[in-house]
Amino acid sequence: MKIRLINENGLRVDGRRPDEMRRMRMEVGVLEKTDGSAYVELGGTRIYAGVIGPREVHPKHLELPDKGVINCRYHMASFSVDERKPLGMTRREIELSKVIREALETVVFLEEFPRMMIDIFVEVIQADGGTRTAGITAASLALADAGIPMADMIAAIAVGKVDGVLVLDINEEEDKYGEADMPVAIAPHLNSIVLLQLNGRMTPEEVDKGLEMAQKAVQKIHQMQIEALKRKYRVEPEGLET
Amino acid sequence: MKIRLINENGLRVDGRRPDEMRRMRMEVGVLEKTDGSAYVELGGTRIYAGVIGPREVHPKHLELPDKGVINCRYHMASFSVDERKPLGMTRREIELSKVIREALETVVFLEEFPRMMIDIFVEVIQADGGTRTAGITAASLALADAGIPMADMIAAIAVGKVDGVLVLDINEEEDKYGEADMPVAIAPHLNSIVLLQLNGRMTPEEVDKGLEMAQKAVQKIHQMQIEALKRKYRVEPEGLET
Amino acid sequence: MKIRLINENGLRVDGRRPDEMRRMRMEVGVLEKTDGSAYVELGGTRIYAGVIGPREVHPKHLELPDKGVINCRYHMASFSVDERKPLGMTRREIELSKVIREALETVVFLEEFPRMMIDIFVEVIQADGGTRTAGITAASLALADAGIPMADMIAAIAVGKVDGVLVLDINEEEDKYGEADMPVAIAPHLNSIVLLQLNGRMTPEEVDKGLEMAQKAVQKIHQMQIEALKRKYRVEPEGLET
Amino acid sequence: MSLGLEKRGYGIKIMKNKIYELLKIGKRIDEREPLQYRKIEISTGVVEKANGSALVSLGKTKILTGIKVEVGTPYPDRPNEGVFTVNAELLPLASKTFEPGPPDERAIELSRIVDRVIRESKAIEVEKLCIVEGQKVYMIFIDCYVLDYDGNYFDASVLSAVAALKTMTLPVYRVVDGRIEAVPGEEMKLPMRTLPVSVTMALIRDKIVVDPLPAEEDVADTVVTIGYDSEGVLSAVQKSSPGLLPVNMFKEMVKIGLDSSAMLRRRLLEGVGDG
Amino acid sequence: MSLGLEKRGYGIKIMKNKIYELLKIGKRIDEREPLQYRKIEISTGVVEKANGSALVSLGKTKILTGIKVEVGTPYPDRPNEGVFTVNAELLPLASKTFEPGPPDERAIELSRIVDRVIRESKAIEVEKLCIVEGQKVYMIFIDCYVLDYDGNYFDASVLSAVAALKTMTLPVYRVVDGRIEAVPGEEMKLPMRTLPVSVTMALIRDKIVVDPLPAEEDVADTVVTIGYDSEGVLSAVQKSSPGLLPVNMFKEMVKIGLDSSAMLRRRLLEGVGDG
Amino acid sequence: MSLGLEKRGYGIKIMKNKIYELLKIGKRIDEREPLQYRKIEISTGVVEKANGSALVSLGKTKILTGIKVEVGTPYPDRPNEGVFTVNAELLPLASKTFEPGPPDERAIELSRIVDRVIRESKAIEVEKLCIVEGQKVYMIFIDCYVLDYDGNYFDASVLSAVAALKTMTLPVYRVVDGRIEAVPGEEMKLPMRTLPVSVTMALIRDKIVVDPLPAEEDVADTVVTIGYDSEGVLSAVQKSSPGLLPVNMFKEMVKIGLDSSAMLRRRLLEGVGDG
Repeated sequence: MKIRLINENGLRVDGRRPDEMRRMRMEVGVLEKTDGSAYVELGGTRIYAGVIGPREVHPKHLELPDKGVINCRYHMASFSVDERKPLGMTRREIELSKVIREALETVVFLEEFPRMMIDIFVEVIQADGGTRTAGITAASLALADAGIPMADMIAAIAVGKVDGVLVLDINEEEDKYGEADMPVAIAPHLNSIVLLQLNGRMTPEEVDKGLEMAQKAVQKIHQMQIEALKRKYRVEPEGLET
Repeated sequence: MKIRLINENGLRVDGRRPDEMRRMRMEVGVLEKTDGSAYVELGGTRIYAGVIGPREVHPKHLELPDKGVINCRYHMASFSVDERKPLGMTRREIELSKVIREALETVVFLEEFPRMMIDIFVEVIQADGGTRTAGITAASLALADAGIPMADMIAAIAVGKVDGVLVLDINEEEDKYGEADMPVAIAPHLNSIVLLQLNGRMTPEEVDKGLEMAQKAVQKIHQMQIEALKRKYRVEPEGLET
Repeated sequence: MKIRLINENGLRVDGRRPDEMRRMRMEVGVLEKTDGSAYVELGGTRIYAGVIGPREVHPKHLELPDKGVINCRYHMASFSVDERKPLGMTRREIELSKVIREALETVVFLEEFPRMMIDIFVEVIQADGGTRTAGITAASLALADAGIPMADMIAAIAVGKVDGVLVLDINEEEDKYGEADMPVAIAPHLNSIVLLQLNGRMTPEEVDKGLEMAQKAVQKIHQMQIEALKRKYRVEPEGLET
Repeated sequence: MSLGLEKRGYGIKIMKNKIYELLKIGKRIDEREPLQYRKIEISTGVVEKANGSALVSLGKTKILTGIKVEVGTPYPDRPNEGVFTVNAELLPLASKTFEPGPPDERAIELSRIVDRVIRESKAIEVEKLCIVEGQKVYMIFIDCYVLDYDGNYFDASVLSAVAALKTMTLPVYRVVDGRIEAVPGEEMKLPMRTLPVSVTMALIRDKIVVDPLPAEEDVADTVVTIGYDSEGVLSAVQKSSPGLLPVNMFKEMVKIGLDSSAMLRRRLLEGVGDG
Repeated sequence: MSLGLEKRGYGIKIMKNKIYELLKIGKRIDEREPLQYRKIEISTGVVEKANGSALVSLGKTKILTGIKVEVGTPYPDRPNEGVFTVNAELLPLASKTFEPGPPDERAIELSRIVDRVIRESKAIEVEKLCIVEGQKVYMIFIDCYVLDYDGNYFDASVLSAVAALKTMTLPVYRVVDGRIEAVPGEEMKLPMRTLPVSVTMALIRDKIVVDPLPAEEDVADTVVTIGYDSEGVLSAVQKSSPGLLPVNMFKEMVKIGLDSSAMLRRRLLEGVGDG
Repeated sequence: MSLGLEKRGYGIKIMKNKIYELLKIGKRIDEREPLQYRKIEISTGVVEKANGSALVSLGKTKILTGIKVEVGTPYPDRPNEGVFTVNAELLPLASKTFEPGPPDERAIELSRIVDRVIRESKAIEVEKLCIVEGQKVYMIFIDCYVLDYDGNYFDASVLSAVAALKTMTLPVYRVVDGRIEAVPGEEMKLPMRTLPVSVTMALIRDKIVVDPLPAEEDVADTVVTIGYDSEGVLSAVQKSSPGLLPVNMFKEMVKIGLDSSAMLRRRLLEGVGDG
């Protein structure tokens, strides 16, 4: 663990300050055949999310009489990571599919879709840290794009600890050689966490401080989400921007 | 095959006489969430059995209009054997699930459960020879504990041949280095075999003699089963024993 | 690629002329429990085909209200090839199952079997080149034997290119060391291709010429198919031949 | 999970009475006597690409076994023994009750019974199948395919596997510069100690029949398979069906099986050209 | 695919009101106080064939962990570190909601949480588990089986796994002529840095309870598991259920969990005979 | 098992008539001419973690191919040749007809066609991908993901795979003390002989269209894909749908495909920056 992640000027391996996010780019409606979709880029992390539904539940016996069900698959392309990921779902992908589903399920008004199913597909094209949080941010946009009624639009970011310093939005190198990674998804208007995990060592105080960093960042990301949706749905005033 | 399994005094590796069983311990009602359960210890072999049902058949298309179906799974913990057993069901476990199911199916009054299913789970926590027979003995107790009507309560034991001598209740070392292993399950009141296998070389006469040894032992085991059930269901006279 | 596949006399490794087929043997009704079956031998290639159905669709949700469905499995015995084939279906077998199914589906009058299923099983006992084409020839016979109404009876053969020469009915050695393998299945009365693949390099002119070779051969094979069916269904005039 | 799904309704009871009435006068539904096998046909060497192969018909039941030989590493606790494995598949064209897909419990039971009959009788001299101790041994893959199923795949599969073993050839290897290579043109037979066979019997009330038909299995109280080596020593037993088996009936089966096993071994020897 | 199927109908709402009314007066449906764990029982060395084992009861929830040690190759980027893996299975006899078959997402989540609590706290000194650098290291397989499920398999599994680790023994190896061999009669304890435990809490409206029962989980707004090492540093967090978790409630949980973790660690030390 | 489930009811017949009537006057439902491809866009180097990558749009169909390079052992019968494999996945967000799970027969067929077009044209000079004969060779994993499906994933996948191959870089290895190591800072291009492309055509009665839309495939008599190398030699053919293909129509397709293949190769060269 000789790799230095914070230099003498307090800057990170990619030159960021501890509380600085990487460049984030969002676009809504990027896929043709889904009912809603989004693309999110966060530094080197690149993710497509697509939503299909509400549609009939398949297989039939899984349908619920009084509310809809959500299916979620978080999946990484084989070449998205440094060492080729084997085809098929790894245990990590299965766990992340569960926690991402649970986060989104929290805000979707499932009671409005009795006997229906909503599929959410998160495809990681390149993984450079923060894939689950960027994936949730993208999936949330895709749900909005699909017109699924939600109590709030979730945004998410990871906080980490590297060389003893709390940092926002850790990249893969920081995740690999750092001390902790804490992905957080928040429903901003409800001021509540909907996904929370921690891998690594953090004191209770650091967790508190990290959450505050995440809360602030999530406000910004949420704003970006709204912009991205507006870009798609805005009535263009005479041929301006795309 | 230089390991000597019978010493100059005619005693076995663990000091037993050829026709001597290992210490056997049984307890009924050991699990909380099954409809019937039992724990059986036979020397180093330790087994839990649980019964769930009768309940609706799942998946639906397997139900039979005129009788119930029995599902059975014999499964070993990864650490129950000397060399770690890989996760998932081995071919051996699949075969044993079949013969154990068939043994139990023979005595359960399936006609009383049309369109219903009974699940029997046998979990081997430690394997020291005789797991399938101890498993049947446990499963039979669990069925009785679940109140499933049966024509008889099955008891089972293995007979083996080591250093040319017929022995009762072989342990793992005897199974590994001995000449034959013959597991037998018997419905004692019907004086009939319900499970019978042989792995290894035995003459017809030895098979006959082995069966007689098994029959005798099964009577004792059956008695222990009844005691175990009584212990659970006895109305305790003023706070004596557990 | 130093192996010479065409000798100085223009003959092939097994002594055949370029446009010469190997010995082909067909027999109809070779299996007891199918509704139709056939055995085809082509040089060292040996294949059983069996048809079961029309019968109810299983699982139910796959049934179509207005026509039947065809299931097809092309499968090789583990010992049918030089290097033992692992158990289970390889990707090659899955692809060939698809193209064989599509070839046969083309001629079966599926509209006559609404809500029904026809299973076609092609079992390769020994593979010496041309297994998919011999398999289709056999499956077609089995369908006829099962009395399934068809627009035409398909026959098939492979054409190849070895040492720059177009050859009919390539064997395994030619397939392995040659330049191209082009399996072709034809509905002879409809003068149409129903299966066509090419692996290897051929110019457009060679493809044309190869197709002509295949068309000629298919006529012969079709004739053999009719003979094979006649042998089975002929009313024997006073105890002649089998 | 093992799931019991045998359907035993009224039709079965009527059939059972009919079959039993016939048995009381020593007859069976296909005209055989109770202790008579169906016609056995054995062809060996039917798949040239295999190191050994045999197609066996037992009445309308037909089994094809092929054997492939590879060179592999021995088990650490048996450094100078060759390795063999048995696999069985119930091809879906053999019976409308067989389904494509991974082997179900019936196929696994079949493969394990064939394995046990061969392994426990020590038929294959595995200690002669070592090439370099601890490093290179022969690996023998015995694969049985049920091509046509009309009852009793157990005995037919054992016959087919043993016929293929008995007639197979193995390449001969030598060690050259620390690497093994096949000696061109040299082959050897598989060293075998005994010719095991199995005898499958159905108990129908108090009557025993050998080589049961599916209809007989359907009505049988139970079905038992017993493996015997050339000396009449048992190497395997499997009660392969639910039902009560009175101890004395099983003892009777051991005797009947012994007689049948001698007949089967004679047929096997004829079939492999050693009879 | 992860599929959400929780059923939350009217019955749940009535139950939630009932549970919440009790909580307002500091009571729970099983008479416990909100921050009280159920009775904990720890037995170690229950499976002699395992290198370590522990049976832990947490109320009626029962987990058996067994550990097996093998020798294997290290990861290329960690040539002098031993390797460990955690697996968890929800045995179908533990609950009517568990099904036989490959681990579902709940079992995978459980195994990954147990793994994380142990791994991220650096509890196992993996750098002391190297035998020959880059070639031979200890491989430790930690397998947790849920034998009886009455809620909170997280904390019970962590207790069970850590108790098994703390009491396990490893063979000692030496290198002889370039090959490794076990030193007869010698064994060593697993080198450990800390004893991690996890605390699982349910949020029911504005009330937090530890060690929730299934009925409490059913009505909970959400459920969170937090892992702590001996110094009170967090090593893992998992929100393992849908629902809103207000940030201040989570901060409260971190404090409550810290207290409970100390109690759990004391119980663990007693259970492994070091208390 | 391959299961045929195409539904061809009255709706299809009406649609077919409509499409055919348009074709008779040289028009298609999306305004294209019969032998005209949709708009092609090629971006390479889109995934930096991959050794090569390309995102190709063909109309609304979008394929992302990424290539990873590893070092592995050659096949025994090709000791000095590198190895490559092609895999294709139909992502469930690309179409409502795709399902998550292991590749179905369509995905397998797609990957095998892409493989065949590349392999049989000898596009990759595998004999230049050997590092140490018989021991170490380059292993190239070509993985195609269908991100958006609006017909003709065959040609788009081939374009995407070949664009990724053409623009990829491989680490350079040297042998140091009997072990191989990457030469820092050095990279090489993949040695290629030709740029294969495929042309997919649908036959609708007596009319042929290239690059069919899903609606055109639905009504087509059959669909054929043909692979061509830079010299116009065919390297692969696949009739990938049921239906009758008159021999003369196929001969026509070979010619049409040859023309289209030249156009596609030009677009490919432009797309990879060599045009």
